Amino acid sequence: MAKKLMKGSEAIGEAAVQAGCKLFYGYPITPQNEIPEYMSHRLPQIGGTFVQAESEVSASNMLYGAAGSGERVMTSSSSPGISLMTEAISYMAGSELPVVLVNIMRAGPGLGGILPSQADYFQATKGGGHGDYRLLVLAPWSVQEAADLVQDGFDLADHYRNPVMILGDGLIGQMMEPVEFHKDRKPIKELKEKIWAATGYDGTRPRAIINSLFLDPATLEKHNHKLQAKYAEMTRDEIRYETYGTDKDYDILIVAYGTVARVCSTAMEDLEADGIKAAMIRPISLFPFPYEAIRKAADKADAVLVVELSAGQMIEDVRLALEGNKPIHFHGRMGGMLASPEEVMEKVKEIKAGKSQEVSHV
Amino acid sequence: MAKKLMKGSEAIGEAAVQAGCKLFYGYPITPQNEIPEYMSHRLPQIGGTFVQAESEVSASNMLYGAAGSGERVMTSSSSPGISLMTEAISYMAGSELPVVLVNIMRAGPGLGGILPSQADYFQATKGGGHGDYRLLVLAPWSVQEAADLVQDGFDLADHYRNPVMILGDGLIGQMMEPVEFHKDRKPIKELKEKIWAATGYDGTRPRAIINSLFLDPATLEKHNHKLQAKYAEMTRDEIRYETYGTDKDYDILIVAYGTVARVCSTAMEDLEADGIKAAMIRPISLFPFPYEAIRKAADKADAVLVVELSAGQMIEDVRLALEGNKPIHFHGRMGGMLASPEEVMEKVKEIKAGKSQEVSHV
Amino acid sequence: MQNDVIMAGFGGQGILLIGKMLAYTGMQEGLEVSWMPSYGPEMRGGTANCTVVISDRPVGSPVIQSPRAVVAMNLPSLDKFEPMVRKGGLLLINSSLIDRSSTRDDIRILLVPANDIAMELKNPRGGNMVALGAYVGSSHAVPIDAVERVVRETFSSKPQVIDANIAALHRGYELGEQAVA
Amino acid sequence: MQNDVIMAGFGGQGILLIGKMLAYTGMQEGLEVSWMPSYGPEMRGGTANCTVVISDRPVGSPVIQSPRAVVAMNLPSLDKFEPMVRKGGLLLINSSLIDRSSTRDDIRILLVPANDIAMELKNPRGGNMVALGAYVGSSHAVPIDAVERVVRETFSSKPQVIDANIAALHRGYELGEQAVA
Amino acid sequence: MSQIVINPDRCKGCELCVHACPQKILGMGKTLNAKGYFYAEVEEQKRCIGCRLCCITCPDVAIEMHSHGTMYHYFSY
Amino acid sequence: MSQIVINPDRCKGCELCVHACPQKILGMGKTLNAKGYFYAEVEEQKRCIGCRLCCITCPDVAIEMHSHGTMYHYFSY
Amino acid sequence: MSEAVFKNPGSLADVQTHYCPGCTHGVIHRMVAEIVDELGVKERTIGIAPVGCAVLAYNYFNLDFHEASHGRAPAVATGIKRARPDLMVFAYQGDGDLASIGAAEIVHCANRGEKVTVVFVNNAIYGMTGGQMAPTTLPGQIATTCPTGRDTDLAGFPIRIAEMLSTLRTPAFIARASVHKPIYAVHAKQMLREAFTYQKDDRCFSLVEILSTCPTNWGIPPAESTEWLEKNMIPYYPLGVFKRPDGEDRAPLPIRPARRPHHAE
Amino acid sequence: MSEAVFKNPGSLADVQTHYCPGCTHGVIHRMVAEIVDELGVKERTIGIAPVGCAVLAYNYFNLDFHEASHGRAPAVATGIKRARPDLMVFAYQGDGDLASIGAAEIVHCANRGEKVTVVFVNNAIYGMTGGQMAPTTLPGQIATTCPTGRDTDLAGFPIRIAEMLSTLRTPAFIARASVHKPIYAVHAKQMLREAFTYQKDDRCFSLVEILSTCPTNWGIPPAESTEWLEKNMIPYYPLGVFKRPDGEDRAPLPIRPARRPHHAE
Ligand SMILES: Cc1ncc(C[n+]2csc(CCOP(=O)(O)OP(=O)(O)O)c2C)c(N)n1
Ligand SMILES: Cc1ncc(C[n+]2csc(CCOP(=O)(O)OP(=O)(O)O)c2C)c(N)n1
Ligand code: SF4
Ligand code: SF4
Ligand code: SF4
Ligand code: SF4
Ligand code: SF4
Ligand code: SF4
Ligand SMILES: [Mg+2]
Ligand SMILES: [Mg+2]
Repeated sequence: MAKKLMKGSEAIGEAAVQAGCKLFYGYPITPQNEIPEYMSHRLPQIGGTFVQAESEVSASNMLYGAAGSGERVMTSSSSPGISLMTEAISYMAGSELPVVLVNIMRAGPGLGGILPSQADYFQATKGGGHGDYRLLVLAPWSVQEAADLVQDGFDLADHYRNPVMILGDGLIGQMMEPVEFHKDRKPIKELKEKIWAATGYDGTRPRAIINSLFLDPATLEKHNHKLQAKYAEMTRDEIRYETYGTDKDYDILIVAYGTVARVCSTAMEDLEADGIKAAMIRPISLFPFPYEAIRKAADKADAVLVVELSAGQMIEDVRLALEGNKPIHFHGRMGGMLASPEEVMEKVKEIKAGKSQEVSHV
Repeated sequence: MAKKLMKGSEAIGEAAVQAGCKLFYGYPITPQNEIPEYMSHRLPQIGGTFVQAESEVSASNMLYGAAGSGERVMTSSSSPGISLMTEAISYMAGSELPVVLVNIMRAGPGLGGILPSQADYFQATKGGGHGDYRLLVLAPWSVQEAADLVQDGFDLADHYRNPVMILGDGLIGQMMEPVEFHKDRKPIKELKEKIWAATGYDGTRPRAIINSLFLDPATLEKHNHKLQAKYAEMTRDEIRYETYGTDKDYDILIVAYGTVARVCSTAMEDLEADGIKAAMIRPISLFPFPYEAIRKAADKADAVLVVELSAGQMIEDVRLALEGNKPIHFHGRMGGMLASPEEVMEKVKEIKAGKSQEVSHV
Repeated sequence: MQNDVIMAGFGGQGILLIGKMLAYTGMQEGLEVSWMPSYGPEMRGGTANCTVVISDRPVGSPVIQSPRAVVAMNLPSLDKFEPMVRKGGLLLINSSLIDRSSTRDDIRILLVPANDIAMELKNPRGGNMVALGAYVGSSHAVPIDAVERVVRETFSSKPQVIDANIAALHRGYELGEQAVA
Repeated sequence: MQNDVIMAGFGGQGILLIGKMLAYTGMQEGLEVSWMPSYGPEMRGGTANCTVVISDRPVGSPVIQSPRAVVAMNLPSLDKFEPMVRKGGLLLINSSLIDRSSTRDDIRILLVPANDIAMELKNPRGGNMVALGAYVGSSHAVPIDAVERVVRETFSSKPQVIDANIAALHRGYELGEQAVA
Repeated sequence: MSQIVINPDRCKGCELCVHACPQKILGMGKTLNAKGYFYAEVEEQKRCIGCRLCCITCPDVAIEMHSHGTMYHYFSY
Repeated sequence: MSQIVINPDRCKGCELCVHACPQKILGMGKTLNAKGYFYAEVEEQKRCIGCRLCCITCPDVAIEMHSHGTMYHYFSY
Repeated sequence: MSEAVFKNPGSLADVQTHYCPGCTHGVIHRMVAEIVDELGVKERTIGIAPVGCAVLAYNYFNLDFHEASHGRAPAVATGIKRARPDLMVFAYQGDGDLASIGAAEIVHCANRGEKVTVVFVNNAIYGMTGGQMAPTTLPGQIATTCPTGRDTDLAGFPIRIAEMLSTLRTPAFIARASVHKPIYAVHAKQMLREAFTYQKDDRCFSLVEILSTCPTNWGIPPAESTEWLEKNMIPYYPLGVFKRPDGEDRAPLPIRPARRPHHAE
Repeated sequence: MSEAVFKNPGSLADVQTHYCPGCTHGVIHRMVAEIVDELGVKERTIGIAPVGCAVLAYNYFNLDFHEASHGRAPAVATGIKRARPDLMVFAYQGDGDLASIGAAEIVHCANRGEKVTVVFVNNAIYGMTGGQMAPTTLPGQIATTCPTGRDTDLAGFPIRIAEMLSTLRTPAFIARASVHKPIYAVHAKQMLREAFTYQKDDRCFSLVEILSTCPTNWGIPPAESTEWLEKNMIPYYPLGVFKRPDGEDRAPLPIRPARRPHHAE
């Protein structure tokens, strides 16, 4: 298919449709209203169904039901709305249901603001809901990648029977860029028939029970071990990241994800012009996190700079990756303020000049 | 006052009353029903008010309102119920309101089971809700300590204008132990008048607006910086932990919190009888986390063992504390299964014998 | 010194109550105590149990995997807890409702026809008191007169049942003491 | 080579639309592009702006702090974005609605009476097209005939307005080119 | 002819059937079942009119009704 | 006697007052205010009957009514 | 030859439930299973278990089942039904689940007219969690969170779900029945049958509120509980059909605004 | 001497709002402020701002204010009122906020009989987020998430909050008014005054649903919007008082179960 100039939100919707998603349950919230709006006109065209739920609590439980029936389903929201979904997300993870959840992050806490942020990193990667569960979290940095990750997300969700979260920021939702959808896209995983789905018990297979309750603690522990084994498998097989300029020599390694990584890439070019050597690693899967890759990429560098639109959340994972081997610096913006290439350059120069304070160890 | 034999849940309720909490808004959930039940008969005795909310979503928003009027208020719940409160918790943190939240953790994910667990550590310490906020999290290991921490919690909440979470497990809620309330307890912090509370605008002070919305990103960033500065202050002043046997020599340092630390203390005694030297450090404040103290305590040890009723969540903070300096081992139970002293002993012996596998670095 | 016991039976047999009374007595005697009920899935199934720890030092784990004593008031409880009794420990079996003993030879076994004795004493609901007395008699975890005081206090609002319960308590105690002797 | 521009004005002046058309043209020409609207609090305040980046390499930051060009269609936009124009960059001022120029001497300033020209052309809503043309004329970010094709495509469902808009576009373009020359 | 069969292991001894029977021919037994309940018993089968009220009322589906030959139902259920 | 005062900077030009006035003495002006709106004006003050409907209808509290001496109100508000 | 004319229906699993002796949840389970059998829709029926005493319902029905988070069964039902309109979907909910935490979900499920069936078991108490006050607890009734009885000045009056939902304009079948005595149960079953039939015919949302006992948390033995229900609950919660889909004409009032709304640009 | 007989009420801040031209949120704000002034309760009134176009209401009232998370204003109001019964508490909510996500909170706040006042602004659309369908959107009305008009077969009929809440047994004052034209606004103000007065007299919960325009998202200029409201909304949402606290007698039906409920031990 030819390239189309699309808003990120619409590309996400279209990517879902292309991936065979026929059902969308959602509730409006800025800055991602264009996703439900797109789905409300697009899905009827392909015989699908859009339901505007009465709330995010309800939307996430609708998703829970629909996924249990084996269909490909998606919802999207932004930060406060995702908080309201955490209970159901924990249920879906516990019941091992494949769903795609999109969080177009805005600034918090509370009602906060509607501008871009990355302050839901912890919520997405460590579990906003209760209990030991993990989402597979993918963070795009462009509209095209958002579309691609949504499509991959459906395959991964089905393969692992696990919720997948697409974690974008307000920029991803609002900006327009060229997007291409590949007609003959093949699933990235071998997909099995969903014999576990609750579609009516006709005696030809065991009864399907979509459930996260196990009153017997030994059984529940076993179930948890099974989940953990699955997360370990993801950690082995699903790590995604990209590196920029790591083939050359460099003094500073930048770690950033999402659109702020693009800001950093602009800064890198300008730094190069100024004769400062920097490379970048961009985690794409936030869970599983590319610890190993970051550790390796940091080898050549004298120092590491983490850039986030938050008070510093991913930085904990970077610290876990590096375990004190390299000095780590941080540049963060909050409240919907964006980091600019100029700021990042400035920070890198400070690090080089020994004027930036290292992030304290403990 | 003389010692009373009390259920942990009731002691938590009584401690709140003693701390001047006159308002409780809550919704039933096992294993902490005795808290709202206790409050429903106790509060009317002192002219206070118990409201059974229609849900945890509503309870947390009632709390939001009541705290905004300057009163000392509390709610309690268990894991799934806390997930439903995450949006309001983020609002309360963003609006800088002092409230005490009790989570008597049960096993998850999803509906899970009702037996004890510590799998909400991430949710409590890294932020279950959206945005960059932190709760001050205190984890008791006995009924007496639960009562004490609740009382301290009210003072800390008022002092920092920040939500405080008491993070207990099912055992804390259900077991009975002797408790003593001190009649002339003094606040642990100097408490200022709550001039910020919304109690009616009579022109004698600026208008009180309880709010977390800041549409201008620069203003919201400033607000976030203020919050972060507060969290830094907590990190400086409010770290709590206890050590056991660290004055002597030891080979193994155990890190555990909550009732499972008692299991470990029993194991320690039995290990001593077997001639194996182990010490323990027990974080009481989970945010702020005693990184420095753990790093120091680990100095003497050959290896560190983290014990949790989860798949391993606090272990990330322990790894951040140690930054690869010591081998770390983990023993965890899930699903409501409890770790026994025998298991812990066994694990320690395995570590000594070089038979336990170290937790992988990245 | 630590004493710990799991008491188990049908809901309604007053198991949790005697556990609380035991813990309360320990506390009155200046000892460290904890009382932990089962609250798991078995609850609706009609069985109940609790673990009481009495110690002269702060109580470590309030949940005991290998208790020093088990009081089994019905068959399912015996089946469940018999294997857990610590070597050299005590297994008290309510022989009124359980018509088997234990085959373990590494523990002390005490058969107490608790309900029959209670019936005899015209205190049909007093089986739990007999069991409590028997446990105290054979463990000496707390002094029996301290238990007696707690019984009086516990039933102070129902004075008519006090004497019958104390009688049951003492009959149990005697059986317990004899068994140890 | 990268071109980037912030276009800003009242909501209703068609700012976001010309930004999209510019980006779309870039894409048609095989270039890398991004278009980023303001969606912040200012929206309800009645102003709108967007940032368009056109580049021969993948677009880095889609948000530009020091843009190479600014198109200011009303006074608040001029006030806001004037200081941000990169040294040596271009500031295009809609002099129909803004009765001041800029005092900066490190940038190129282009006064375009966009609404007046549109009125003249009997296309009262065509001020945005004039501005687009002027930007393209002075930046050569994309070829003007490519823009023309996009205009035709964009308005294909309202053929009656095509010619007027293309006329406006070209008048703008001429002004832009002259200014550069 | 109707025959009422009560499954002792299913019965929880709630006595609802005893109250429901218009013929008062059900009663509570004196033996405990495996779960520890005194269970219901048919005391006078021959007076049973096959109304099924006991079956309908039993929350534990412990009561079955069997018929010999065609039966007239007093009400549709 | 009533006098209607419209604050040009408050007015958003919605025209609701123009429609509300039973005397039809309000109209939209031809100048833009600071916010970029054409604002409402009183065209014929002397025909004003002081009914306050314009005041009541204005969503932006842009209209004040002043009175000289005692006024009779057509309806209580 | 003897033939079983009353026995465990095929859609009910042949296992003992965890319900307390005399708890009428069991009666309602059996009747729902009987209707699924009678309508011949067993192979395409999905049940939704609530959070409440019926949380284990998935063990008791011989059907595919789905869990819901507390109160959200109508949302889960919506999710399934919209995904698979060919399936029969019923949610089984208690009064705490449906009338308290799940109030928004039931109102909106009914209001959207989802073609699902809700079996609403009102026992005026939170059974599962040990007897707390429900929104349906009667004035003066004692519960663990209203130890001196529900005080209407503090907690308001019990909520009447059937009546409240019946005010919605969207066509629906809404009824209230009771199962405390067999003759009432017969009526309840008729209501349930009608409700499931509306779904089978793809007509409308249906809900049957069923008054039920909770001997354990009421603290009243089973047989007395049935009397208590009859004496106290039925006067406050009258039985009957409150709404049928044909009760309101369906003229769709086709109104459109003058133009398509435009976004701020 | 000239005297201002109509001007900005003291409880309203003297600032320009962010509302779109002709949006009747402004009229409702002013009337609420006038009533607070008239009742002389300014010094003890707390307003609660919703999440919706009125989210910034705290900037527009000269009163202490409290934010609520989306839909939960009635819970926030409950929290404040129970903590400080001496305060006057009102929640200001839109139709998405109150009737959609906040349905449970409003039903239970009303049902508990919280002595607070709710000003419910029904403009049949989600204004703040750019014109999505609300539960109150009329059949056939176009919105960004029902681009071909609300289809009652898929989304059901619009929810009538005043009618629904009026079925609750707990005493309350519930009314519906409109502000699209001044004469309706006069009536709306009377309703609001009555509502606030019930609270001032410590009598009952009160709610006034007020029909309001959203010219921007309806895509209809302000003056035409008022016509559209009158022609389309009022027939579906009739105006008037639906419930007064003395409309139902308050006999408290004192029922108690035979014994205190006991826990499973
Ligand atoms: C989010 C959440 N809140 C609370 C609970 C605890 N809880 C379990 S069941 C229940 C109420 C059950 O009452 P009801 O719905 O009336 O059902 P019943 O047991 O009476 O049949 C509650 C509050 C929970 N599991 N999840
Ligand atoms: C939890 C959550 N979900 C969604 C939103 C997004 N949101 C903001 S306002 C609004 C709806 C507003 O509509 P309404 O209540 O009718 O008020 P109006 O703007 O029409 O006055 C929504 C969905 C949010 N802020 N928080
Ligand atoms: S109704 Fe059923 S469970 Fe109850 S006593 Fe009769 S047979 Fe037993
Ligand atoms: S069928 Fe009728 S008459 Fe026969 S036992 Fe049952 S209830 Fe009694
Ligand atoms: S007071 Fe009445 S007559 Fe006078 S301008 Fe206003 S609306 Fe017109
Ligand atoms: S009603 Fe008010 S805002 Fe609208 S035109 Fe009149 S004065 Fe201006
Ligand atoms: S607690 Fe009540 S509702 Fe639950 S099973 Fe027992 S009697 Fe039934
Ligand atoms: S969007 Fe609608 S409701 Fe919101 S301010 Fe504008 S006109 Fe009013
Ligand atoms: Mg119930
Ligand atoms: Mg609205």
